[in-house]
Amino acid sequence: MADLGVKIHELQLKNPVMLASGTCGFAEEINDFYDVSQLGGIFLKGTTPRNRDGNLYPRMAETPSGMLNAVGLQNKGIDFFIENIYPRIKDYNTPLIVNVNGSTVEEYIEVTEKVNELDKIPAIELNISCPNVKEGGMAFGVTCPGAEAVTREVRKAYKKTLIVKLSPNVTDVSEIARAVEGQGADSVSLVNTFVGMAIDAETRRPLLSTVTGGLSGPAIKPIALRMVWQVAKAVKIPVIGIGGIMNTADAIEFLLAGASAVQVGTALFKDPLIPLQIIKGINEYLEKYKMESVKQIIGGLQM
Amino acid sequence: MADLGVKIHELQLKNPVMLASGTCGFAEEINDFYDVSQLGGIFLKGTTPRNRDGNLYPRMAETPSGMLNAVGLQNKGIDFFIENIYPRIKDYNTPLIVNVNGSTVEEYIEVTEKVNELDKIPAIELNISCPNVKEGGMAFGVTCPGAEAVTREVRKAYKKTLIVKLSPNVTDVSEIARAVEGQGADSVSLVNTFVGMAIDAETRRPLLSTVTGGLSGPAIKPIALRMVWQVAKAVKIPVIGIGGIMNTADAIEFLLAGASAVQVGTALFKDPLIPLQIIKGINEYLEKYKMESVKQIIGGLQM
Amino acid sequence: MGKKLVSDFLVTENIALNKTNFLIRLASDIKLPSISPGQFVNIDINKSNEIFLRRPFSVFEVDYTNNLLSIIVKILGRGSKKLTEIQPGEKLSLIYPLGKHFTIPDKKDKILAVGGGSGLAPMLFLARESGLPPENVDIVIGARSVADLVDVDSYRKYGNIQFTTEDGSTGTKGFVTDHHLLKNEMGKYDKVYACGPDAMMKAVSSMAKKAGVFCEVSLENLMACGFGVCLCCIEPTVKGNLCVCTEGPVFNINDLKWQI
Amino acid sequence: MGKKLVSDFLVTENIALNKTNFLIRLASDIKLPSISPGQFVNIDINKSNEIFLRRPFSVFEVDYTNNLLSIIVKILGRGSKKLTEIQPGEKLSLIYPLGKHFTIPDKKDKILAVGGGSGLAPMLFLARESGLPPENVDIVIGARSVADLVDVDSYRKYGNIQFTTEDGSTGTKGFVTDHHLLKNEMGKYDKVYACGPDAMMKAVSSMAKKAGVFCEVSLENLMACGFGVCLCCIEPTVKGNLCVCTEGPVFNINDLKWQI
Ligand SMILES: Cc1cc2nc3c(=O)[nH]c(=O)nc-3n(C[C@H](O)[C@H](O)[C@H](O)COP(=O)(O)OP(=O)(O)OC[C@H]3O[C@@H](n4cnc5c(N)ncnc54)[C@H](O)[C@@H]3O)c2cc1C
Ligand SMILES: Cc1cc2nc3c(=O)[nH]c(=O)nc-3n(C[C@H](O)[C@H](O)[C@H](O)COP(=O)(O)OP(=O)(O)OC[C@H]3O[C@@H](n4cnc5c(N)ncnc54)[C@H](O)[C@@H]3O)c2cc1C
Ligand SMILES: Cc1cc2nc3c(=O)[nH]c(=O)nc-3n(C[C@H](O)[C@H](O)[C@H](O)COP(=O)(O)O)c2cc1C
Ligand SMILES: Cc1cc2nc3c(=O)[nH]c(=O)nc-3n(C[C@H](O)[C@H](O)[C@H](O)COP(=O)(O)O)c2cc1C
Ligand code: FES
Ligand code: FES
Repeated sequence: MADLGVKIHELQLKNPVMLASGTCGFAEEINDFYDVSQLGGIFLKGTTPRNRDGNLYPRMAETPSGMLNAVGLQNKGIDFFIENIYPRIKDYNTPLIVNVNGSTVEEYIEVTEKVNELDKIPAIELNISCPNVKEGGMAFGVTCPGAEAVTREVRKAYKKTLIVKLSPNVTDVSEIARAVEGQGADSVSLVNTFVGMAIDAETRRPLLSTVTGGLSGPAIKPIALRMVWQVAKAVKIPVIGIGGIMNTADAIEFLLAGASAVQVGTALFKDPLIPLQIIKGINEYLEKYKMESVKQIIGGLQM
Repeated sequence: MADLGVKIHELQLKNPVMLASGTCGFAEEINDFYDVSQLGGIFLKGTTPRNRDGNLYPRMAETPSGMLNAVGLQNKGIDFFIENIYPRIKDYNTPLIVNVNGSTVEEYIEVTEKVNELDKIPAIELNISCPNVKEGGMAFGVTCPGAEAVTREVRKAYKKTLIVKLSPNVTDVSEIARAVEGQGADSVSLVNTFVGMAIDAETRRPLLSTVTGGLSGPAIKPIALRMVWQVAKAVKIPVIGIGGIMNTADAIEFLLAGASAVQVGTALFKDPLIPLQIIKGINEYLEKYKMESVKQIIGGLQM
Repeated sequence: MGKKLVSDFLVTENIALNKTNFLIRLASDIKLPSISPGQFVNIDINKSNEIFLRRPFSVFEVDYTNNLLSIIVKILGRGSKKLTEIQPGEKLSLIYPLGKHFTIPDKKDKILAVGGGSGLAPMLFLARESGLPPENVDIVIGARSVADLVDVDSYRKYGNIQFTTEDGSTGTKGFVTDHHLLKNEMGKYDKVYACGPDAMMKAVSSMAKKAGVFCEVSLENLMACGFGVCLCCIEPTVKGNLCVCTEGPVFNINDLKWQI
Repeated sequence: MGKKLVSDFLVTENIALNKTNFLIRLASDIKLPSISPGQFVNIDINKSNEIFLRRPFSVFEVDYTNNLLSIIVKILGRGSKKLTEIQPGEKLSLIYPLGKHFTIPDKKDKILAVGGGSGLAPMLFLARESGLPPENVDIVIGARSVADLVDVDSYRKYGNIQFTTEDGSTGTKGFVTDHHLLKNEMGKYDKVYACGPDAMMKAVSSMAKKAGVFCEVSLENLMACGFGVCLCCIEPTVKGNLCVCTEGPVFNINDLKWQI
């Protein structure tokens, strides 16, 4: 067995394969299939200060090699999480990361301060890239000043590993990555979903209640991979690669492009066992090429 | 037969289904399959002032529901076109549009001035969005000042219909659209390809000689459709929709989102007959819903 | 752990019931867990460029001895079409068992099960599993025309099966709600169940509500995951937005926010 | 117009020649145009989520009487694998005829055709169509091992067929270039043709060049369209970057920029 361990700032992962926020619930749903302690880490469903009902149905449309979602951060709020969910999941033997959301900087801080008190949450992922909410979310993530402002304030409120999740809906993602690095982010994760749209030609109506939604899945992989490669060259902090990862080869491509770890998202809907297959596959890959550690492939793209 | 005619500024099209630049050569290759006079129009392969060899092989990588290309505007230059190709194709009974490219504003003007003299070319498409060239191309298309500068100067040099082709690799495409409208563009076409990347996990090398390339095909359709919808709301000039159109429903979706016409690109590689099927399909759609003119569905999205 | 499974099934039969409905029988290598009427499976139809997500189908029959599970697929769009073209010998990946089942009737209950379109399978499964004497089970099946109906004779031993067709080509002419069991005898039932097109379920619910009878319906909201992680399949309820795939697909009509 | 076609073919046979090579025979509804050795077809393998573009395959045999066209498919990756799983009765869309053919030998020419891997089909097609007496046609087929070879006995009537295998399990041990016809008798041919892995074609080209013999090779560059519009398949030549799909796949080695 090769050494699959990687580190994201102070966060030690047993392997680089994690689950993406919003695609694995609060970990329990995946634990219904297998022991989640095998995973590198789990990014929990996006959480806001208070209950959010999310957007109206329909929230989903299938697209070629992908899907659009317009969930809109439906969640019961951070207090409900702390009281009802956290106690049930906190002893899963894998890092659980809270995905922090808000409509204002104050709201981000409110969630962050509460999570800061939770012993078993070793890191947060600051979601400044959700395209499905009217206020906050992506609005912060598409300009440097916006991204800097949230990161700066949240950094003050948070003592553990701070990961900032970037939006791909920008002209130059490495500029945003450098901006949040400058404000003390310990890591960046990318990409969140691309803003897309679907129409029913027969009814002449949008397929999503919100008209536009977030595109995810293999369709976006080539763009996500390019962005991860650009950002990994632009910043010194570790990068977490996300976007359309469906199998071992995809995950390895992101590692080669410079990601220290990856998140599997939409692929879970096709098959929640994919992350385990990827962990096994990375190990086989390392053994095939006689490498001792997964660190040997991170950023290992040959030019 | 319903009326399929649409107008792009002074350009009268017999139907709204055209072929995208770089995916239909110089029309002759498609004419080998069928009489191209059935088409709404043909956007010829990107042309520069002088011969360009383009990028090194490999220039192509298949992706989920799409492909990356890194052709890099290989062409023999505008003079070669005028002397050798134009005489052979000029009498095709469908609008032939030259896709104008350059590394500098001066180069764009150079090509434009020469095309301005060609009787049988009723319009140009200003490509400020090619992601596969080191100089010019997309560099102009991702900022308002850049887009404005080229458009302004080319507008001075060109008397007929000026279509500006926009890049999707931006934070706010409607801003760029408004900028070129402000400088006298008669129409905008979008989208060009998304910058993407592909890696061979086994060889650990990029699959394209240029590392990154342009993503096209159905994978990008949801994003392209959203951008067309946004731009159609933002400008008064006609919008031409492009991106992953594979069938009648796709084309109708773009029209509903506000496009006055569409271009079919990568789909031609799968089946060069697709545009004819779409023309037939749009007619059937109009008859099914008892509409007399295709204009009745342009921008007809029900919200 | 192990409450839900992802595994490959072998297609053993694919029988055309009529032009648009197909019975597909699937064999599992591993022992099937207990599955109840109303629960569903999520199937990977990985046969075409255009189909990315799985498609949910209600379980129709389970044979625990031979580890067989069957579904009835009605052709609606691209995925269901492809699925009905599958050949015996091919494999299908299923995620199962998913969702909550119908409330199993009490010993002496009189029940009415109303099915239409793709909602037939769970209604027949329920009739069979109810454990009630057939005279306590009324089943009304609605269709556009006799050509849309499937042969359910083998289910007559589990209940009294009635038909309605919109064109009157067999059974009562009209919608299921035009059937006299619904129009005149709703009050006699202890439990009413419905599965099928939205409009049908709402009409049945409304009649059950008026009659003050317990009524459960099975919703077919669009799903991405089927096991509760994506929050795409939600239905507004008195308890807020609930996931149809985990808190449903079976709902008591009193919990729904339907205007009925 | 009408020089190139897009049309559906019916799969009539799919014969495993060995573990990785399959002969697929396809029937056309419409009359086949004339097709020459070296030309190819571009096939839509629309059977999986992962395959988007068509895949090019050289024509192996054409039967104009029955409008049959066959290809030999070697499993290389996802697309070729899927293609070899096709069943008689299924349909495939082909774009054809594509590319330029080999220079047809003159009446009294002595020719050598060297094939390896997926390059076998056009070499056999050429031998057959050359119209030369068999004693004027030498064919050398290279493979890793006897298990990788396919049965070509029915082609012995068109020429003298020789084998090389890397492991010496049949024929000359080594690469095709180790065969005495290439090592010692290159000078006696009027025309040499090669199709197969790049390294093989380059080695053959280099020997032909040294011997001053006319030599054509058939390239297998990656293609997106196959009919000259995408400019993805280019090969650097003395005339600049040329499209392999329209200006090739057959090239005279003097036109290529190979370091040989
Ligand atoms: C819990 C559950 C149980 C089900 N049980 C059965 C069953 O036993 N038998 C059966 O035949 N079908 C059943 N269905 C419905 C079945 O899942 C859909 O018919 C199928 O997913 C349609 O896929 P498609 O690719 O054919 O349609 P698509 O090509 O994806 O869509 C065609 C059209 O149908 C609409 N559509 C697609 N899926 C649904 C849906 N679930 N509800 C409403 N509209 C939809 C689309 O918006 C589109 O307009 C069930 C659905 C659910 C959620
Ligand atoms: C003009 C022409 C004629 C051909 N004739 C034949 C024939 O008669 N019989 C036959 O078996 N094959 C032939 N080929 C090759 C055949 O097209 C490829 O093997 C096939 O496209 C591979 O598809 P895949 O999906 O199996 O591989 P993929 O899964 O797409 O790729 C697997 C690996 O092979 C590489 N690869 C894919 N295609 C090619 C290629 N064309 N050249 C080099 N590397 C490639 C990929 O980069 C990847 O590393 C021909 C190719 C051309 C261009
Ligand atoms: C249904 C759905 C819900 C999501 N919810 C969230 C969320 O709450 N917070 C977040 O940061 N990202 C969310 N995402 C984005 C994913 O975490 C991921 O960044 C994106 O889907 C791209 O990865 P993928 O292609 O592997 O899915 C969601 C994605 C999907 C599909
Ligand atoms: C191989 C290839 C070459 C292209 N060359 C050009 C070009 O020369 N000029 C241009 O404006 N766009 C070019 N494009 C972009 C297309 O015109 C089109 O904008 C894009 O591919 C999106 O549409 P599609 O998804 O239908 O292909 C090219 C695209 C491809 C795939
Ligand atoms: S379908 Fe994903 S939560 Fe129900
Ligand atoms: S493959 Fe498109 S030009 Fe040759």
